[in-house]
Amino acid sequence: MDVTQLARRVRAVTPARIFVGRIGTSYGTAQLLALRADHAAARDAVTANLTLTSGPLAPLAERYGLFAVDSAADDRTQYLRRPDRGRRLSSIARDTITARCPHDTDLQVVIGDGLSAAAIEAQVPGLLPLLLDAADQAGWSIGQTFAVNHCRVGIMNDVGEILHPKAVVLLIGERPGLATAQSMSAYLAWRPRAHHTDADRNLLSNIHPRGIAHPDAVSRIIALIRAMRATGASGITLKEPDRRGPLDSDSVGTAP
Amino acid sequence: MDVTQLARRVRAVTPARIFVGRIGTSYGTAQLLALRADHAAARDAVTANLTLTSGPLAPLAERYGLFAVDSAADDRTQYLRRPDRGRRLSSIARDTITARCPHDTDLQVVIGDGLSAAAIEAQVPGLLPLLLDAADQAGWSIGQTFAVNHCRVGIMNDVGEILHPKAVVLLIGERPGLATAQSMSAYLAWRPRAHHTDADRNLLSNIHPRGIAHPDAVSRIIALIRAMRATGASGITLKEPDRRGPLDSDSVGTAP
Amino acid sequence: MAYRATVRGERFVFADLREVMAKANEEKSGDQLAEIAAGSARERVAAKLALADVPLSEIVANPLVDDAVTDLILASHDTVGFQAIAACTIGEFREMILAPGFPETWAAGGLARAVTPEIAAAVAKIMSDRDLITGAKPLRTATRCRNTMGGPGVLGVRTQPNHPTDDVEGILLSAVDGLLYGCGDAMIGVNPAAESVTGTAAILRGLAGLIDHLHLPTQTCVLAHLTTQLAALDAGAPVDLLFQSVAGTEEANRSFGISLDLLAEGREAVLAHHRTRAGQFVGEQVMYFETGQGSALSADAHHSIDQLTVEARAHGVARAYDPFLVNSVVGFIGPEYLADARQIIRAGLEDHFVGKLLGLPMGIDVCYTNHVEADQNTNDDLFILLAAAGCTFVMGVPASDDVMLGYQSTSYHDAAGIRELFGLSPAPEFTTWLTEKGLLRDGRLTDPAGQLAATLAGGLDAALLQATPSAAIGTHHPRRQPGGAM
Amino acid sequence: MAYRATVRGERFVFADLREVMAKANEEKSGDQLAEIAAGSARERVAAKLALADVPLSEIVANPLVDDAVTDLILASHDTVGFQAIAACTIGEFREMILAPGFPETWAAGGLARAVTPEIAAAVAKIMSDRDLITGAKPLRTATRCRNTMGGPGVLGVRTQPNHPTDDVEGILLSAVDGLLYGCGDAMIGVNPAAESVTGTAAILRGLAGLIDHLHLPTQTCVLAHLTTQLAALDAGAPVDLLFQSVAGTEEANRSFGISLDLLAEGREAVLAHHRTRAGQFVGEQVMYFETGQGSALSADAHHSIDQLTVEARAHGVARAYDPFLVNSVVGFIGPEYLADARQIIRAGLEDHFVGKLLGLPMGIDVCYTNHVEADQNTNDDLFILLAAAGCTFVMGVPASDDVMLGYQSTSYHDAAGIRELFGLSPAPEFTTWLTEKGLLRDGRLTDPAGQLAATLAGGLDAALLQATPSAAIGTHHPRRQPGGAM
Ligand code: B12
Ligand code: B12
Repeated sequence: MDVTQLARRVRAVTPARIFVGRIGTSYGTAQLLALRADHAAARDAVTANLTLTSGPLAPLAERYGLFAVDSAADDRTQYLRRPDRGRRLSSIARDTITARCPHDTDLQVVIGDGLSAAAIEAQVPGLLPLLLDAADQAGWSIGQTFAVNHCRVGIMNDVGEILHPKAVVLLIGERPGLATAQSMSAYLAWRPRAHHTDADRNLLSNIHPRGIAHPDAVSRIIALIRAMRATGASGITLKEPDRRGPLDSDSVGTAP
Repeated sequence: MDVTQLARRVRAVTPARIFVGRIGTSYGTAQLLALRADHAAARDAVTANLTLTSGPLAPLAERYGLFAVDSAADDRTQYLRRPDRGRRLSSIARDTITARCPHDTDLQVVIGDGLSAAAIEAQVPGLLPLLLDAADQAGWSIGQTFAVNHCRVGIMNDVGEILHPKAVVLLIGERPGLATAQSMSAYLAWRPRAHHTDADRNLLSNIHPRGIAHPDAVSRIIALIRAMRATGASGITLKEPDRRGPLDSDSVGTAP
Repeated sequence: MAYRATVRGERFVFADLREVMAKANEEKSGDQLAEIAAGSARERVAAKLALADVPLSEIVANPLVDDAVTDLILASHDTVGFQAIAACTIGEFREMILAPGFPETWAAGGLARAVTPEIAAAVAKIMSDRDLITGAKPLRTATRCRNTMGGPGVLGVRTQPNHPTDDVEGILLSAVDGLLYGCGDAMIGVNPAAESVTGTAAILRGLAGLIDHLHLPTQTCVLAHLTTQLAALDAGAPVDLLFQSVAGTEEANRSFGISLDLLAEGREAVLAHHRTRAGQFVGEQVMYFETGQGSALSADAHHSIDQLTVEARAHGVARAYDPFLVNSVVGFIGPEYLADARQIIRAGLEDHFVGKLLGLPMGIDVCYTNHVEADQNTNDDLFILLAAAGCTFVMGVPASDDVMLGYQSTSYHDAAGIRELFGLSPAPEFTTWLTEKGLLRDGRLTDPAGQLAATLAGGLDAALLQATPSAAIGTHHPRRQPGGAM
Repeated sequence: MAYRATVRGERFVFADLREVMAKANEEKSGDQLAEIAAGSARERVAAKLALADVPLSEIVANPLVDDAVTDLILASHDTVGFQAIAACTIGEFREMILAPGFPETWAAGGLARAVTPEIAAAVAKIMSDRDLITGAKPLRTATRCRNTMGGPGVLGVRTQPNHPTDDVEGILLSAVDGLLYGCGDAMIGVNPAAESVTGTAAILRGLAGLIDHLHLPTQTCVLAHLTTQLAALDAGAPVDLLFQSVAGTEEANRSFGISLDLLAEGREAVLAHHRTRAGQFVGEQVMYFETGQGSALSADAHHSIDQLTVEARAHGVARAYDPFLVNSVVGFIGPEYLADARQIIRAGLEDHFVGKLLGLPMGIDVCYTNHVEADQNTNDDLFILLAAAGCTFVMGVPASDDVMLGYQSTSYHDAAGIRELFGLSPAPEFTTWLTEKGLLRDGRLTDPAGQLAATLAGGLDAALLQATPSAAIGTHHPRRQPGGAM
């Protein structure tokens, strides 16, 4: 196997830019400019806003009655510099979800633009129906899914305080990279409330075409929820269950 | 003479920060922080606005009927990024000076904030009366002095086009340095008009307490005007006359 | 106690040490977010002037917060060695550091342990960029695990061959690519996308396989949560370096899911484990820590202490566990803490200097995210400044683009290029290996022959078998399995 | 001819070479002021992509403006040597420059003269900061006047002992202070505040006196307008180096009060003058030029050409007169051309690379004004980057603060510190002098003994007499006279 064969092997298994060659110790011109082009695209992704009324999320919004509320951040620029605001719901948002969402459900799903609305537009249409179906099959009561503009992970605490669901799943756009701006995470928390920190949360990251596929992501989310239900806790003490381990749906069945 | 004696000699002859010592190759802490403090002060000077109605220029404004007009720059921020606007009078300014200033005079003096209104406030009260008196004694007709906010050197062309004076003297604030933010220049041009460049101008710089003193500055400005009147030109071809040379007032008398 | 200073006739008063420390900082968006930053350039200078006059003893006597991290810092403070500098003011201490002879005193007398994190932060605040660079350069700390880092003329490189699904083959291929650029001597360290014990174990085994089969004199690390790594260790996976992100307050560490006790226990466990692998290690430094300005504030656990000072305290935490390497991931989080190229560069130089002064084997992940006002030229600049400052190690990420973490660091190319530019080498053991393999000649990369690729690929396949022994008999090629959870 | 490129599906069209050149630039406020900058990051990348595909021959065949500077560039173009690279695209030429072996080819074949300013600018536009630094470092051009600049391991320093009233004593004292830091080997060069022939002559004589009495192996310069210097020369003043600010278009040079003929005449006059001072010079390079992005636009004489390209053309002008040194005063004018630290750093690296590729003895005045978003840390950073890039010389200004020109540059301290940091030396003749005088030992500054100060001061007094012979008999101490006009 020579270096060219190695390079071929590479492209099949990783999106990383490896075996790209070098000129002295510099990139070739094409490689250098490709990185610049990808950087320009990634920067655009950061400033894009989430839309439910048109584009890829519109049919989904229609089907699941999705609606959008705002965090306490006024706009994209403020959002980037004031994460504290992105972690709180605006007071209108609090009223809206209080009124429009069932309380005390087994599962509340929230969609947050995070740092990439493009990730949400690319992943949620495929993933959300699978997730809601699986939860339904597990026999859990499911809240009204909604979206939060200018959203940070910490928003889960406000959602927990207001709606008192057992499990919250937040589907949120990760910061865009050069390889993809379409990577989404699912953050999970068991009975989130004020003063919960990241130590009380779990997550699945890199949900995108070259990362975790939707069916796989959904079964892992469901497995994590099962584990949370079984232990009554989320966060650092809960490791992602081994797929062949005792918490897998196959072995534990549909309840808890 | 040792290094300490050298250092004493220094302070008498130059404001430069020499013989300040070193720690390794670094400044002592006091020296380093003094530079920082001076930098903070210099930055403040850049953003300050010129005022005729109060402060050190008010008595002068009263005495000479000074008034202020604007360049085409909207504000300080725009002024810094758009020198092209600082070189043009606003249309209101054009109307104002057309109406309020005598045309076709021998000498038109203009005051411009330039990059340091503080320099104008510090130098103009001392210098302007001396200058106008000297011009008067030379028997020249003198225009109505006025000030331009957000002013660049190139404004002289507009003044020339509108008022047709023979000589224009622009007293303008130089960019502030660390040693002083009070340094002013006098730019001179003979019959300035559109498309005049710096090659058609002369100047005297560093008018401030540790630079050129006011009486000296005034006699050099007057000598330059005489030279312009004698040659019918300003700019690169005109070197500043030697103080003992043939163009000095002593030897050439009061005319031209 | 209040602090005062006058700048050109204007008087400024600062209520306490915490305030004067915060306001003396260079401009940082994070301090502004925390509402503790100076309001003007004049106030900033005034705070620097006031801070310059504070004696070191006063800083030690007035902890900024009362928590377990402060206790640890004070407990590990060399109060005897401190006597030599206690009466200095911060301004004088800056001069002492920059004067000829200091590096020798520092090295000989072990002065590092007499310096507390807060002192190191304070002196950094009144230093220029050149001070930070000149001051840091001669302060070198050598450490040993499977090879030796920190020696003179050495610029180490940690490769970071991450993969979005933790696919072991993808990871190993990226690591092998790094080897061709002379990178990986500081460590081959993988951030896993999934927080799974089996996934972590699989990566650990795969990396160990690579090292075994290529006889690589370097160490590996999987940057899962410490508890996950320990679980993998319990499950039989080989752990060279135990990783953890640490922060500068007890509360921030709690939000990271750790305590100081947990760090100590983890270290003991790995030391014990290393004893079972006798002959593989040249030293007993087994910990790897990452830090970075802003993480405490991000967890709302900064107690109104400025981010440079909290970062120094994180270094203080790291120091207590005798680390092999410490890494400030300087532009990793985003514009809320470091807004742009200028702030990132300044923070990188500060963190490096502070770490070095404290005696840490300090490296910097020179990096930025795509939501900040910076670009790869920022990285080029900071990398070169750090090379001039004698940085212990930097990162090597394929073409700078981390495909899992979503940010840009320095690349294999960059690392190789800067080593050539400055005449720096990999760790000595690694340099020998590279030279033997024909990858390095007279300090320059060679164009590797085809034979070599075959060797590398052979090592890779063998390593893959070691990662997932079942793959050797199963029909599934490992990469077809979802990496993290396999 | 239109140029096109597609970025992630979006098509961009550029009307002509001038547009594609402008839009391929990194962000600069000056290009925005000129309304020729790219409108978005995507458009900028597209322009870079399009430019990378343009053959060098096409750039030479399509001058951006029809003027005397273009004529000069084309007339001095080595069209034979150019054949070796004419068919390359800009992207390929970048790779050629960065590939091993290029520096040798460049030096051996004299490739510099085959490269036009526009080609050098174009390739700089598609380079990263690291490319600009790595690319420039091995391209060295040695020049000679009263000593030798540009040799290996040499970082020269021009001292700039300016004074607000051109007081000769103040100037000489500042110059002497520089000597204590090993600075002044590149030149002792004074910007006069007044444009007076007698004042210029007095400074020239004072500086020459210092050199005579201290036996200093360096050259002097008074940066009045070229016509003023020539008048002083006619009046009997000694001129080592003839200075002039030059710009990249005929029209901008006209606004500077010069023409290309005037430069040629001036050079001939100084060469003739040097022949009357036989034995004092080791070479025939007698010109010193300053440039800087933005000056053509400032004179509204840029013809919608971007400022990096116009700057390269200014280098082209300088090259035609076989200069001893060329200096880009990179952050000198203000935020209208380079808005902040990031833009200044980038421009400094560009100008240095372009000058070096063109074969110039290129130095950089690393500087900023107080109306720009930068500070002394910006200077520290850029200085260190340039030292890594092998910059020919930098400035030495007392404590960085030019008390006449109102801006901050690099200081004597900085220069001495960076030389130590990188192990660089002054010009060889100057190093010998410093060593003999006991100012330098093993490449480090010493603490000079009192005796030395006496020597220096003695040289200073003698030099003062030489500056203004009348002062020796008159009652006025020279410093009591208004400097510029005396
Ligand atoms: C940025 C980041 C961080 C930052 C977070 C600070 C901040 N303000 O953003 C820092 C450096 C502090 C960090 C630390 C850690 N991280 Co982290 N981090 C990321 C990263 C690169 C991007 C996250 C993102 O885009 N968020 C989206 C925006 C919109 O969210 P946000 O509200 O602005 O920021 C919040 C999240 O980023 C969250 N977060 C970040 N990391 C982690 C990790 C865990 C376990 C949790 C629950 C939350 C969490 O914290 C922020 C504040 O609430 C991801 C990789 C990825 N591709 O997603 C890894 C990632 C999420 N982190 C991970 C890990 C393992 C950690 C650590 C546990 C490492 C360690 N051993 O200590 C620590 C501790 C985390 C904790 N409990 O606080 C893993 C998680 C694996 C998993 N599936 O559980 C990931 C997927 C990849 C990795 N290996 O680093 N991280
Ligand atoms: C900035 C500056 C420049 C910049 C101007 C570009 C710009 N947009 O600002 C550049 C680098 C191009 C420059 C060039 C030269 N300058 Co100059 N410059 C200065 C400096 C440092 C500050 C000026 C300032 O604060 N202006 C105030 C603001 C508000 O004005 P502005 O409208 O924004 O800018 C205009 C003026 O700066 C003017 N200007 C700048 N230099 C000169 C020189 C002359 C002779 C004239 C008429 C106008 C002029 O040009 C700008 C555009 O119109 C002064 C020193 C000082 N302390 O003042 C020296 C100074 C004015 N320059 C001087 C000289 C000698 C020159 C040169 C002739 C040098 C040379 N040998 O080529 C050239 C050519 C000038 C020309 N004819 O165009 C001398 C003038 C001596 C005198 N009494 O006549 C000074 C005093 C000091 C010095 N030695 O450099 N300069």
